[in-house]
Amino acid sequence: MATQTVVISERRISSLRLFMTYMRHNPPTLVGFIITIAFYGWSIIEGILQLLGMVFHNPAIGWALLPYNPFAVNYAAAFQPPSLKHIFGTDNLGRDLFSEILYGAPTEALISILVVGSAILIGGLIGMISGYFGKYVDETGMRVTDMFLAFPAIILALAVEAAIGRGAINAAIALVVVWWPTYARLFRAETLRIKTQYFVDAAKLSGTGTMGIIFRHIFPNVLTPIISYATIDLGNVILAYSIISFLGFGVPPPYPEWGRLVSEGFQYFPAPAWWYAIIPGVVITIVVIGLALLGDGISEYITSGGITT
Amino acid sequence: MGLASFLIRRGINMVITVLGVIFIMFIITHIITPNPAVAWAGPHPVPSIVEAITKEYHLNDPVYVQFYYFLLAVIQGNWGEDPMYHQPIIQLIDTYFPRTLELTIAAMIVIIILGILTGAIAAVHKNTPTDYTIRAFYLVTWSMPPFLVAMLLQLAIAYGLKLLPATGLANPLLSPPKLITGMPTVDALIEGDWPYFWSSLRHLILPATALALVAFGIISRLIRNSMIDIAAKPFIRTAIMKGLRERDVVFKHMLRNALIPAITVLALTFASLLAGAVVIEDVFSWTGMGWLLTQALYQQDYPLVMAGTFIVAIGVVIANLVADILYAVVDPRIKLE
Amino acid sequence: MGSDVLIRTENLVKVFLAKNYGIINRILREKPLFVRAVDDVSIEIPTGKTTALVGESGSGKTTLGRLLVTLEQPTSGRIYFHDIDITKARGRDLRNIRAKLQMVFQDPYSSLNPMMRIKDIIGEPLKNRGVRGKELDEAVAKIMGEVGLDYSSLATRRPSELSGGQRQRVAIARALITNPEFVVLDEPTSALDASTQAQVLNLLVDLQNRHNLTYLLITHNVAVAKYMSDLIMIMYMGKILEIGDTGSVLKEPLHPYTQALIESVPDIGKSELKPPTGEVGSLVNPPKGCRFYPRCPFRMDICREREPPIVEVKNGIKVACWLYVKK
Amino acid sequence: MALLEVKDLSIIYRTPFGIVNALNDITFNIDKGESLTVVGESGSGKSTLALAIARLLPPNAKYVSGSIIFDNIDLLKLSSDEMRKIRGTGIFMVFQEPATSLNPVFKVKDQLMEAVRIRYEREGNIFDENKAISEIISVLKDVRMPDPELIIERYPHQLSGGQIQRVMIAMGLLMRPKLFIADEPTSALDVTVQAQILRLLKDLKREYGISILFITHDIAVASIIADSVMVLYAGQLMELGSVKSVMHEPKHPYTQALLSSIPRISKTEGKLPIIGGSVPNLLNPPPGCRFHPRCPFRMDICSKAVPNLTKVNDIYVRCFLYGQ
Repeated sequence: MATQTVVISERRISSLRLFMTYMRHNPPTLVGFIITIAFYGWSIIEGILQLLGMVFHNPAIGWALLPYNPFAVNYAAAFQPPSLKHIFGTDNLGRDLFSEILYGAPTEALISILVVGSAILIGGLIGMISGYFGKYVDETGMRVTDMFLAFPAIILALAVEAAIGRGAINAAIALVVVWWPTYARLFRAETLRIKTQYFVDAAKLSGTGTMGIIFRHIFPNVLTPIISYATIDLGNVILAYSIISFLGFGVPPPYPEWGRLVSEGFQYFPAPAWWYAIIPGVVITIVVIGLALLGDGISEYITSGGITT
Repeated sequence: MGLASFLIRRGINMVITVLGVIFIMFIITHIITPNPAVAWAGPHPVPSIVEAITKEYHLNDPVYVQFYYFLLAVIQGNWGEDPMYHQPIIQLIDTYFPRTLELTIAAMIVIIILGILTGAIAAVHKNTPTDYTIRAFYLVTWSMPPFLVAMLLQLAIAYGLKLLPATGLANPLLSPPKLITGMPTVDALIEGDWPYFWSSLRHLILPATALALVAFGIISRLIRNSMIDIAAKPFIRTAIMKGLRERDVVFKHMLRNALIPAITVLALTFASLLAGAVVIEDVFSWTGMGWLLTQALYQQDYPLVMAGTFIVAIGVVIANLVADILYAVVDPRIKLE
Repeated sequence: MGSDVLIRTENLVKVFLAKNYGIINRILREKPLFVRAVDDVSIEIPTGKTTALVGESGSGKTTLGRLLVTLEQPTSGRIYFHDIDITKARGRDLRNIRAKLQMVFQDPYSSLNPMMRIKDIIGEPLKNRGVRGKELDEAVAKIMGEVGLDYSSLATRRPSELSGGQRQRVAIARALITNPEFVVLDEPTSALDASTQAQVLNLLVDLQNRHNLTYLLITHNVAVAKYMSDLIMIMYMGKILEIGDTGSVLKEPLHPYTQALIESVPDIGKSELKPPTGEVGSLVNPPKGCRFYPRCPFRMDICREREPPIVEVKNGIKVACWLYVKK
Repeated sequence: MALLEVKDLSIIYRTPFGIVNALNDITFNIDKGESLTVVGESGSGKSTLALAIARLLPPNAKYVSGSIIFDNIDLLKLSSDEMRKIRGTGIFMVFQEPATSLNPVFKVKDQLMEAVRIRYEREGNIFDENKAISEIISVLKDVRMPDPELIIERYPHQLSGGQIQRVMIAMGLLMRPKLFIADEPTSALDVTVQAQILRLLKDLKREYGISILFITHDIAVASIIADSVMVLYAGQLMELGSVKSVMHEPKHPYTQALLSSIPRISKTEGKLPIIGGSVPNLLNPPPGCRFHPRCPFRMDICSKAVPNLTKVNDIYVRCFLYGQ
């Protein structure tokens, strides 16, 4: 409607409350929100417990909340299919898969946040500078971005990891190397759009310096549309990392990493234990779906006028 | 501005990008193996061999000289001999890359058909059960790790229904045709080797489907959303106002416009398929480039990893070039600039 | 130069690149395509009055306005503010000058940062000059009162919660908080509804009287220019074609374009329009002689060959047209 | 005989934030060969009205009540396929944004040809491309398009806004509709080009005898183009009458205020009188007459009931000042 501007004035509701109301009418978004909160909420709790376990040299604190010790080998209980006792079944060494998956969650959560966060920082800075200053700065920035974009992401990440060594943090660094260019592109495109808005000119006339304009005026506005993409992208990182650990380049065993659980299970696939490989894979899928639903919901919420840019 | 000028411009851009790719790889190579001679000399390096390699590859020269030789080697397509396979690297790539290309192209065909079809259907039936089903389907497939998609396909079709083979390039009992293009089905077709053709085609279906399932959602969603966007454009109202049939409005006026953004994304998808093949090839034992690269990574065969990565990067750059040209052909607003 | 001139330009030129011209274009030795948005403009803007700059799209009126408030760098020519050359001002000088030169933009939706609160938007110019805390709040409250916005209910709101008219008031408040001398009003009411337009126009008149402001009113709406301005300048394809006091120019337009423009404006009770033929031409390859030549009903051979000089025709009205040049 | 009869038309939009009452009880007629101009500010429902007549409303809109009788057929009772056959040769519409009115990927020729082909099919004639081309060229000449032979080989982005609106009008002429709806066709154009298009429409109305429903936010434009004027405010029909009467003796306080508060090129007197307040939010419109919060003559009853449409002289007006 060109002429049907719906002004939602007179209502003063905080944006979070408004989003909650919005979710009530959008069940998929609500599902995504619940999955996301459950995943990151649990990861924080479990992550703190594991840290405490390290600090007090008592690893058992790490599995205090879990039904079983995820490291306890029990050959007698090997390859038990999902049942009430072991809802996700057991693995080749008789460990409870459910406990292993819960124990492995914090790594996935940490890496997704680290990678997306750093990519936003690095890509955001390069993208905003390219977009704001334009001309040769832009050309240089975008050429470099193109170079990184040309690499096959997973393979480059694996190569980088090979260069700096394995492990969760190194994997995160490796992923950031291939992850930032997308954000540079996104931030640049958004900056180009925001730059032409009159409030940037007004800020110049107000005597705001270049840094002030970039960080006070451009960054918050550029970030809004990127939030929904970043939410979905957390899931993409989890997928990419699952591939890395599936191929055996993640955190070394016995730490129960989701991708590696799948690849270990793959040795016993489809028999004698189809669930060993499938269930961790399904868990990854559910988390990624949750993030995608939430991200889509946020994007729809923003375009439907909840937040105006 | 003609096509020639456009191609020159793109060509220069491409050369700059490729040079950058080479530079980045050179840096990574140097971080991985400060003295590659030791690594390249094999698992048990003998000092004399190390010395010979050091000399051959100018490893004692300053870094920029080394870069020059590295560049020269890359441009000449001479990646040297692989330390693990004891074969020229270029020959290894020659054998393995076409197989990946075949897999990727097969997946690409599935993606284009499935993506455009489901996207258009979902857009026309926006907010109906049909739309929800299609969206739910691609939401699930793209949220799945590729190895899970692969395993579920194996479980259902190969192990459960026993319709298609689970792993391999073709029936190992058949002797493969002469290498012409390097792509098994194509070579068999050229040779007229029907048993091998059918066997390799049957082996191709599952990995190609797995690869396609992971990626088709991007196209489907893009087509759906851009068709919905376009449906709100005044020119669609104009078309409706003329009294055109809905079929003509959708397929003539909407789809044609929706395909424009899809082209760029298809190029990016092609790139991600090349990379995604790594996992799919692993699960299906499809001995292509991805499989070769994972093996090389396990064995710390970095020269091969670098060469492979480079080849895939070139593939990506070419795919983008093709997309740019297609884009200009489809959209009259872009005057090839 | 009379002391009543606040801003003066000399042969001001602004040329834009019609499209991106990068390294590769340079390597390929392509010729860059230029758009001459403002082409050799020399004007004087009198203190304490409203000068209207009227033109259609592509006339360069907005670019000229942006040049005057230092938002664009001229390609050549000079701008004098109080007889001081501000063309090359940089850094601290530029900041100080900008406090005196302000602009109200066309689109009240994109002229306010949607992520900021109203009081932060209005207070930003003062905050950048070191005003903080209570002093800042008081200044914001005072100016909000002046533009007819209620501080207590609106200060902490965000732009999306305001109507178009309210937003434009916020933009005016932000422009005036530094006590500027010169304000460029770029189509200040073109995005507003008919019933809010008069509110904003009258507010602008009030503020001008109270603060002794000098306005440059950029508009395509001749009726708004007539209501608001003392002086009028007609711009077409980067050139000023006619300057004079608003009443005389609109009553007896001299330049054929001004005549055609006025004959094109619809009005209540009018039932026939007499528009000129054709449309505004391309600024990439403007006609060599008079810019209006292709559409002019009175065109002569000389019009195609040479650009007409701008000459005074009668009591202060200057026209750039060969019809009025005495041979 | 009225060509178009709209009776008690009410339309709402369902939005995530509530129900928008876009149009309330709109009633009017357009006779054959007549032009009616709808004047309204943003949110008045004028564009909704145009889309409602063409049945092009978005899916979240709902016809609450009323009927739209076009050429003795109730459009709201037609199936979508029957409605399709009304569009084009029955009702044609030109839109506000010239930049996106034509499909960017097809040449002007192909888009005009499509229109001619549809008309030929409906008339039961065999489509002949050469004949169609010569018809297209001749109609483009009718809309005063310079170099029509060159123009038809171009893509829409190579045309100016004024040229596209001419092409759109030509498209309408090629389809020979009985009713021509123009939804702010000149708002995006320059003053001189707007004047050209207005003049063109006026000439064509005389030459072809078409009926025009013209929608605008600019009441001065109505003065040029209209036979009669309808004033909408916040979804309510406030005043309807011949252009002469409405412009010179407006009855409704809103029309009066609107006419006196716009700056005019032919008027010099002092300060403009203003209408206080702003256009109401249609999610939560004021009860009764929607103009009452801003009305200088408001009475108690104005906020309690909606006045009926009353005839005062030759003007229909919805205001309690005129009885009930």
